[in-house]
Amino acid sequence: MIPIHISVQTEDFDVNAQMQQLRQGNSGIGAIAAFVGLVRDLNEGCKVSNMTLEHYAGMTEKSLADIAEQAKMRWSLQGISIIHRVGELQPTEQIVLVLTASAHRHAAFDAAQFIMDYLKSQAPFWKKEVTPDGARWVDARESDEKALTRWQA
Amino acid sequence: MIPIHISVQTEDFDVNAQMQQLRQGNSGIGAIAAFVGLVRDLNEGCKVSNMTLEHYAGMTEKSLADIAEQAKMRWSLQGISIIHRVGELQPTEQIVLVLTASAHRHAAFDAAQFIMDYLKSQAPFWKKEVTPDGARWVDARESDEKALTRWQA
Amino acid sequence: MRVLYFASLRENLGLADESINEPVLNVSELLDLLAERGQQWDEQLRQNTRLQIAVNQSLAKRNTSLSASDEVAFFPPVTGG
Amino acid sequence: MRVLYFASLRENLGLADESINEPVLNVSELLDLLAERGQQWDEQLRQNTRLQIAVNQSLAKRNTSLSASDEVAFFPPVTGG
Repeated sequence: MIPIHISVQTEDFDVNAQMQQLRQGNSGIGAIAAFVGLVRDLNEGCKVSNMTLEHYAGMTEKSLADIAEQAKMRWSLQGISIIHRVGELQPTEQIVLVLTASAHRHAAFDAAQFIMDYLKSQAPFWKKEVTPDGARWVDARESDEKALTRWQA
Repeated sequence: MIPIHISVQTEDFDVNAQMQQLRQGNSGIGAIAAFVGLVRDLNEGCKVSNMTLEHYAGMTEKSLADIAEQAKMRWSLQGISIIHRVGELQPTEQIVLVLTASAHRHAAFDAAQFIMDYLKSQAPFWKKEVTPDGARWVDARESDEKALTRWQA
Repeated sequence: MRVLYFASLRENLGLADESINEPVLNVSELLDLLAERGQQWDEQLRQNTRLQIAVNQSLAKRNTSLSASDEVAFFPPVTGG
Repeated sequence: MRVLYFASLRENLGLADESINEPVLNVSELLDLLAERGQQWDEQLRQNTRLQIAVNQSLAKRNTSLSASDEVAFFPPVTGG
């Protein structure tokens, strides 16, 4: 049993505090990989003034827990945290946090990347940006779909 | 010119503060990958009560700056931080921090992994562990040498 | 069964969720039924090659079978993270 | 030139740094010179297939040339991170 923490929330998160929680009482962790996704003020050539993140409540948590479970099966991990924010966000705000803890670095790095790749193409979140030309739904990137193939070989 | 921060120090580091410094005034960053290496209380089956990190002062900073420079050339990055501690460390203490900032996640992840792989096999640090059987120099892992091959293809 | 629409689909169809009582055997049949409502429904759902489907909050396909108590969701490709 | 020894080499040779004034053309010649000090020096340095070498704080090889003002370092494989 390793700690798996999943949260879909409107509030911001604190990377230090999350890392501390993941490590709590475990002195066998040698490596923590982290990923933080941020709102950029520019997307596909357009100034972005703010963004709204819609999600499918219930399925998002289930989907993230399922991705974490798959990562746990593939790598020798000692803890996983996934936090994803929803609601209205401004440029430079934090959107997503993934933390993976392991004895050695390769498992932690690979698992964090795996989780982000699956989150990007399977977890039901949708971004709507406000730009000078009005609001628009962000288009899914084909590269995100392709990113999965490296885990399916 | 992207911010590159290199430090070899005895003091601990604060991940939040380092991330904040890296992002400062740049709203084009969409992704930050982070790696934190920690002292484990067990290595190759032996209890570790503490560890001393020796380094080649001068060459360590040069070597880390050189690795950061190579990462900058290979990926489109918006900032790099590498902090490595030296001196005496206890289990669960932080040893190393790598942060890479980019517009998109793949560059950030790959660059962080590249930096760790090169740091592990080229930066002149040496660990000496204290175990119940006495002090011993940690053996270099062959897997760390092999990890470089993926970047040399 | 309960049917949910998200993001651009929710906006274009002007509907977030509804109950469907007609019996349908699978997602394909449900899409045929909804497409009868007019061109917008046909284009946004049945003819939409990028349509994403979830049944009981797990990703599903057009041939996934359905029963009366199921929760079906339609949405565009996801863009979180 | 200045010669430095680190980690297990420093401990096994009982020396952290020294000055060498004899002229040597490259790292190999320096290793030959040091190996003359006895078996421990020969084994730890010249015969050590895992020996790591830096010249002026950059990784180097046995055929790297040397001049009087160079800083040469010998050490075991690194284990930081």
